[in-house]
Amino acid sequence: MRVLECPLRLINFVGRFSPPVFVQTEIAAAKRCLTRASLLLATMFSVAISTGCNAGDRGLLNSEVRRLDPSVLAPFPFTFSLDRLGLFFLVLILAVALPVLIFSVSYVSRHYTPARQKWLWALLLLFIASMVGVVAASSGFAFLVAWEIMSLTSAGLILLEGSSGERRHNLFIYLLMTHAGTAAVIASFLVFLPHSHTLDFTALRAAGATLPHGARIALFLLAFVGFGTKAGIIPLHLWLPRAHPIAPSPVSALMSGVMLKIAVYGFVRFAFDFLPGGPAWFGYLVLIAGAVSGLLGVLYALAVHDLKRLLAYSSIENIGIIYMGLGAALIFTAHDARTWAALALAGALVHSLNHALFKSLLFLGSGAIADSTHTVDLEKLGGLQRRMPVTGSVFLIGCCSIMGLPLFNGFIGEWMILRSFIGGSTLVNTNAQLVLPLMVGVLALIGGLAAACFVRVYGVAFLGRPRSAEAENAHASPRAMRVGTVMLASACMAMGVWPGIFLRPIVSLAQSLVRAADAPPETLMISHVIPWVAAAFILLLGGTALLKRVKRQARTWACGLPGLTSRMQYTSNSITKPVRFVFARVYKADRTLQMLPEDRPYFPASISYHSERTTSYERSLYRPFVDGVMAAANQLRRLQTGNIQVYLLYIVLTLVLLLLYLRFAG
Amino acid sequence: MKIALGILQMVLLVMGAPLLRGIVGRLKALLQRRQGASVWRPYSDLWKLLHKEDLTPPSASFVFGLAPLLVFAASILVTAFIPLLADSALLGSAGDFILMVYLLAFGRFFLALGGIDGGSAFGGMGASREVLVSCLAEAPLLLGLVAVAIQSSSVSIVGMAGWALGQSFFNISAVHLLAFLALAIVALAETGRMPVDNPTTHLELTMIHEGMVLEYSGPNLALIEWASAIKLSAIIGLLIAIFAPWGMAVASSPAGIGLALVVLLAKTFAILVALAVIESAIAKLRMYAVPDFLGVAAAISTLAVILTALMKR
Amino acid sequence: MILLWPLGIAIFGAGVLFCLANPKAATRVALVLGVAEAAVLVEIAWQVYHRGVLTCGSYLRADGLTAFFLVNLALTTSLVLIYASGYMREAQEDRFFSPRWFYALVFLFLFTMLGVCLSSNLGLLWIMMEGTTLASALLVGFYNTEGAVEAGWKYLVVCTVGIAFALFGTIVLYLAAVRAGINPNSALDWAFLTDAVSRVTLDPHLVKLAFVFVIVGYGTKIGFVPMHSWLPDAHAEAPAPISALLSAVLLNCALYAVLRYDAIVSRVVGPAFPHHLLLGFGLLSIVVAGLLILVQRDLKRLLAYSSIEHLGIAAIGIGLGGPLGLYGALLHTFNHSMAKSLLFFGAGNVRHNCGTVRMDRLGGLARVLPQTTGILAIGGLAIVGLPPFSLFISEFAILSEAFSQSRYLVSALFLVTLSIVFGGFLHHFLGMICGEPKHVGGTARLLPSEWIVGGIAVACLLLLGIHIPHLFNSMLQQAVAVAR
Amino acid sequence: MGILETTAGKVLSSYSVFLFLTVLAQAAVRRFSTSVFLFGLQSAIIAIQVAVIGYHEKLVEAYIVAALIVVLKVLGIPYAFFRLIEKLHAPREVKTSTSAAESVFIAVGIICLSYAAVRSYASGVQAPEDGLAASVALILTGAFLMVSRKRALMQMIGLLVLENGIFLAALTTTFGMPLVIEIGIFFDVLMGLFLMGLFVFRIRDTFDHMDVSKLRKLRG
Repeated sequence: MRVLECPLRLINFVGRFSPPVFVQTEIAAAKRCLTRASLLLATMFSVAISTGCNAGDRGLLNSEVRRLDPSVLAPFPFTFSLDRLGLFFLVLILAVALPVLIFSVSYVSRHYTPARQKWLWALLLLFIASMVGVVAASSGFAFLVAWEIMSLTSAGLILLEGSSGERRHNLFIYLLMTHAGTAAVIASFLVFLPHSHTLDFTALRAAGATLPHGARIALFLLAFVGFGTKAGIIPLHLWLPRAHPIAPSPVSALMSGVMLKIAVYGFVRFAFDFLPGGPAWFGYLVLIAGAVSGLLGVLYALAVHDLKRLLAYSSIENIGIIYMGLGAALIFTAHDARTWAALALAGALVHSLNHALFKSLLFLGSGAIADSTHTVDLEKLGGLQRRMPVTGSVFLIGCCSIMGLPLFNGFIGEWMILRSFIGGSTLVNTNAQLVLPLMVGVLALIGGLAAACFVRVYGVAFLGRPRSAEAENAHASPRAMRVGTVMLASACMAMGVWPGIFLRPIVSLAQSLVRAADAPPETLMISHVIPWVAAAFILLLGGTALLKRVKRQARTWACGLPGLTSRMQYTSNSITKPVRFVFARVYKADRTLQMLPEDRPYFPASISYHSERTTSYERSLYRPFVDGVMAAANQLRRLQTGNIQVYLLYIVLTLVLLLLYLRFAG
Repeated sequence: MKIALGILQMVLLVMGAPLLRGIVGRLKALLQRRQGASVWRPYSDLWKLLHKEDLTPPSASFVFGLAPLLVFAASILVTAFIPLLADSALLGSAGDFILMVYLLAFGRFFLALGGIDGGSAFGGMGASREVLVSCLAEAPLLLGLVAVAIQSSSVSIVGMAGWALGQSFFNISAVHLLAFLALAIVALAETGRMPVDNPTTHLELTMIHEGMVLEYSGPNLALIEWASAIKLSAIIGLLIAIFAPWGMAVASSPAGIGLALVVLLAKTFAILVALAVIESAIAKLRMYAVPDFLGVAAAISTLAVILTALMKR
Repeated sequence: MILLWPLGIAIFGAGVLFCLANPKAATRVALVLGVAEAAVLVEIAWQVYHRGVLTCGSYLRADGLTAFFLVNLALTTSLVLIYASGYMREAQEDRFFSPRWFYALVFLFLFTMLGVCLSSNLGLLWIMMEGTTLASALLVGFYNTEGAVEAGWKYLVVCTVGIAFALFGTIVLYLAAVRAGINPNSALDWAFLTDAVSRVTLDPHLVKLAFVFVIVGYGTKIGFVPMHSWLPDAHAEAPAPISALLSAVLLNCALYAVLRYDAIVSRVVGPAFPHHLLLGFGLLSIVVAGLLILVQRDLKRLLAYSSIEHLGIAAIGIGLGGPLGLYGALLHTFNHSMAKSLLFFGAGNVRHNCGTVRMDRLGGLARVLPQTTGILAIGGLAIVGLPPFSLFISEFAILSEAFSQSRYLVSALFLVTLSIVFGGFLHHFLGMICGEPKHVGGTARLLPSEWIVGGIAVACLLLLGIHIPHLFNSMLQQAVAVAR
Repeated sequence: MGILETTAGKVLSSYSVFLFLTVLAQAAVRRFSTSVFLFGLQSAIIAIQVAVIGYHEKLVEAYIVAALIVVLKVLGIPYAFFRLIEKLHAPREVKTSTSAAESVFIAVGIICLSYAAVRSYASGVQAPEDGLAASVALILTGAFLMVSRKRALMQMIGLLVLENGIFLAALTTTFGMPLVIEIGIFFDVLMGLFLMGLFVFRIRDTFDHMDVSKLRKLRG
């Protein structure tokens, strides 16, 4: 126990002052402050990891770790404290923030003017501080303040990248939808008020247990919509593929990797911590939403050839997988199968940690590509592996992880969620027994499509011949960028090969959240089998590599014809064309074919083909609402006619109406 | 003792793989009234290729060289999960069939990357078709295995085999029948056999597996060919283990193992005859008809899973 | 006796400034008098904080609620005078457009607003309210343009008709009081009335009728929706300091008058009736103003509609009535006056440098006017109620009150409107601030006066957003206690 | 002394009839000067009413107020209006948005409405019913005049009629408010009129027409 005491005290000390310390660092936001910030982050990260990992089994952290209570400052209770769930997500934030900061040391200095650099550093550190604030908040007010500042600073960072017309429109949609989501989150906090009278988490937790049924349903739906908007669940995802690509790469890495997880943190805090029991249909709602988001997210990722938009869509897919895990956990708690619930929830948490790692790795990789080839359009890349060896191999590790291949960290989360789905069959004569096993098929299909998507991404971007001049003379990325990405890649590999190191604390966290008595047996089993598989794999690789071979270079086979050009290679769209043909109904692309000149169709001077895929949500779900509001606004505008006689008539009419109201209803 | 048995089973599958291919080739030849090559021809091919030189295209990166090694290693690891002679396997544990399926995916992913790295159109074409087949095959494969797992209420392949061993041949459950059909269809797609892909062709329009390996030569090509042969034998072993394990040695005495070996060879030969007949009878499907073919497998496996829930009620 | 001082300074200032022809001298004298005025008002507030109630003769009275509004008045007026000193620097001598006229009318306007806050007699309160309309009518029509004259005329006529109905309401209340046996001389003294109504039973019908006329009358001055039509024209055409004064202080005084009546009426017929009316007008105001904000093309009209919306929020706070609701409402009036004056100063600067406030003709302000963009951005973030600023605190308080009374329709409408307004402001401000500059004007720096004013307003917004000082908090609690 | 009492009673009961006549006339009138004259007549009737009540209730302030009304509203304001018309060369006729017949019908409707309204409140108020009805009628007519008339000057007349109505209501129900308040209200009304006159001049200068309904530049 002794050995644990000193890191714990350090984490308390640092936990107590982390938000204000961040605030200080961001004010003096010159480059020299970065070393202090990353140093601080490094210490916090190592300490948090150490306490996180070996604190698991002894239940050390089940009590409130530390209460920072500057509520004398603000009019409403404004307290911070770090319990186990908070600590897990703090580890997640820091695990991603540290490499991103190191990556952006060279990325920022190469891409922005000094003035913007100062702003970018200030906002970046404030962005991280606000996320730490959200995770560490232990009163509704503190949570909401940190939540809004998180959205604001991320918008500020996007604005720093540039503010032309198209970007402004995307930023506008991002901020508007985030604000609407936050309104739902505020409402979900305040619905507690009649029962808990204060917004402190302990009071909320107590009130949550005794909430009347109606309030419980309203609360859950508000939390689902509020946090779903921020997490990017399908009907509410509109902002995600618009906002992430236009942010600077390190920022989009943080947004995609970590900010989405903060939304997951919020939802877990509400669904499992504040509202312990709930009807089964809560779980089905979350499960279906997750499945739909997963499927459509990856299908849209297949259709896009801008790398950063593609990664944004694949974030929606992974959030869908996480929500499927959470849905299964909710169903199990509803049927009181607590052990399976612990497994599903642990799977979801593991997958969110892994997704944070490999998604930020991929975004940093795309940042490195953008840095050296000034474009992220897959059609223009190719052959980058030979020109950017480190970034290439790191990107390969990222792609393997996101597809959930066994020796990489994506597999662990998916395996646990699949295992919990199979466990669903033990809930005899409930419809969960039927639905959950079928979800195995959906998750497998999502995995397969993700594989299709990322074979194309890595194959087209890094292998084969360069498809454009920029790709031709791409150069290796500078040292700091490489270090950042290698750190993340090694983390992915380590967790993939040796899952035991981080599984135990997460499983015990999940147990404490769903109040399960004993830990699910399988998780420890998987963490024993995979190291053996990895060992066998390396052994086999070593053995076959020893084959003596004579190497010779020869021109690629082009059916005997000379001059194989790079245009003869498959492009990113053509590789996924068969898959998109199978799922054609999802895309509803509207194609326009134009032959010039019109009057002589058979002797066209030029043919232009353009296909535009607007997701149907925008047309069928958002457009009518927005048009309705604007129509109402224009109608109201006509009321302000400018004629004074009409204004006087308004006053007299109001008076008459009120008198009638007084006369008959008063 | 278990480890020794496990290793024996792996050696059997790995070394026996080219032989199976030889037998299928010979059977197809006989069905088509041809002489056909000798059964040991694949071994000599491998031996020849291992001594040829390795050609790498100029644009290739290290992935081109690494891919065959990874594919070969993945295939060998797949065999570690399959109980042949007794209901125990080297790495048999709970939930290992998910691991096995994803290892298969691992092999396919790197094969596709190797193909694209060649830098020619054929590699891309092979990769795009492989991607289509694999992403549609993965769901029915997992669903089929899950149906069997639920029915036999155990989550490891060894457990499933043990359960099936206990059942008598004649009251086999409907779930098992449907799962077998689904897995058979997926096995054809997975190993690249006739209706989905013609293993012996070099016609650009039709080849999937061949398209990806067009650029390889020498030891790399040998490893890839061997790996696909191992995949074929592993999947046949899996089908036998789950759906027809009778004859596996229950007590691990040498005599029992010997008898189990003989029964295994008989069952494998029967499956190879069936495979040869299918390959000679059916023509290759058009590329955009493959999704419907795999759709049938998906429908059957979903039905199997639904049945497990209904029958348990 | 001290209550006479502020009125004296104001009327004396108006007279002196009217005679000062030289603009420079007028500006300096105005500044000095403004500071003196502010000091006296703070002194009054300090004394009320300690002694509870101050009275002077039978017509002037100041209690906790008055003190809070006086502090708001003092702070905003000094901000406006400082800003006006910079704004009026190159005003040429014109029949109506000269610093002499400007400052004289401002001090007259100040005198009438002080009269409203300090008067203890409802009749005198009405006279002073009518005085505010008259004093500010000329100020609204200050520029001699077509729009200014039209806005001035509409402002004068609509407000006078509205106020006339308020007079009728006062008379009906007076009638009810006299009929219930209260001595006619003190029948209009609201202090006497508030505690007399518990002893004597007034006729509920008449009191309800009175409140209806009063809320329509003074509602016109507050700008509740059906009666709001004069407000956008007046604020858009008036010079920036005047629209800041109108928006930040005049609307609050009208709300103060309604608060006084609400206290009396809710003691007679119970709080349900007045609070339902206030809630109804509040909701109507935020919804209609929120929607109209989306389609505005002129920055100052946009800010005017935002004033209507924020006064609607304050009305909702009062309509909800709980301790937190009233606390939020009063805090909201203070925060709103700070944020709105900051935004109007920014708008004034934009009009001065770019010559227009039409948002579709403005673009790329970030490059052309970096400091003004700073002011507009901070003001914009504050006015839509985002956390680091104090409007978030007051809106959060009002929302908590709504939820703890489990009035879900009110809170749902409130939250939806907040989002719509956020979208409107975001769209307009992004259009103005980002993108390529449409004006080739040089990068004008802010005047020292504008720096001071901006600094004070931002400091208030941030300070109250993060931590409400104990003194301010207890003064607010005192005001809430009085208003309940 | 009986005659004085009877005449006071007679006046008290009959003045509202005269007021109704002025309301009808005001609605029907087409020339601006007659409209001003009618306003003067109304104020005179109210002044007499105040004087009679003063005599009836033995209130000294009533006489001061009556004198004030006579000086201001019967003589002062009409004289100011006539001077204003000459200086502004304003067109004499009254432009309205409702024809003469419609206006009269509306005026009759207003009178009936005011009686109905008063009856519903009569129970609470012991004041003579027709007095209160007259004041409500005057208020509604004032509002109607302002809404329907297009000229700025006519709107001022409408406002004055409205003020008269409110003042009459105060008078009939509570025999007048404290003197200071009465004088304050008078002063405000006067200042309001003065400012409106000022604005009429400025409208004349900038728009060189008096038609208020054309002032529609500020919209939306």
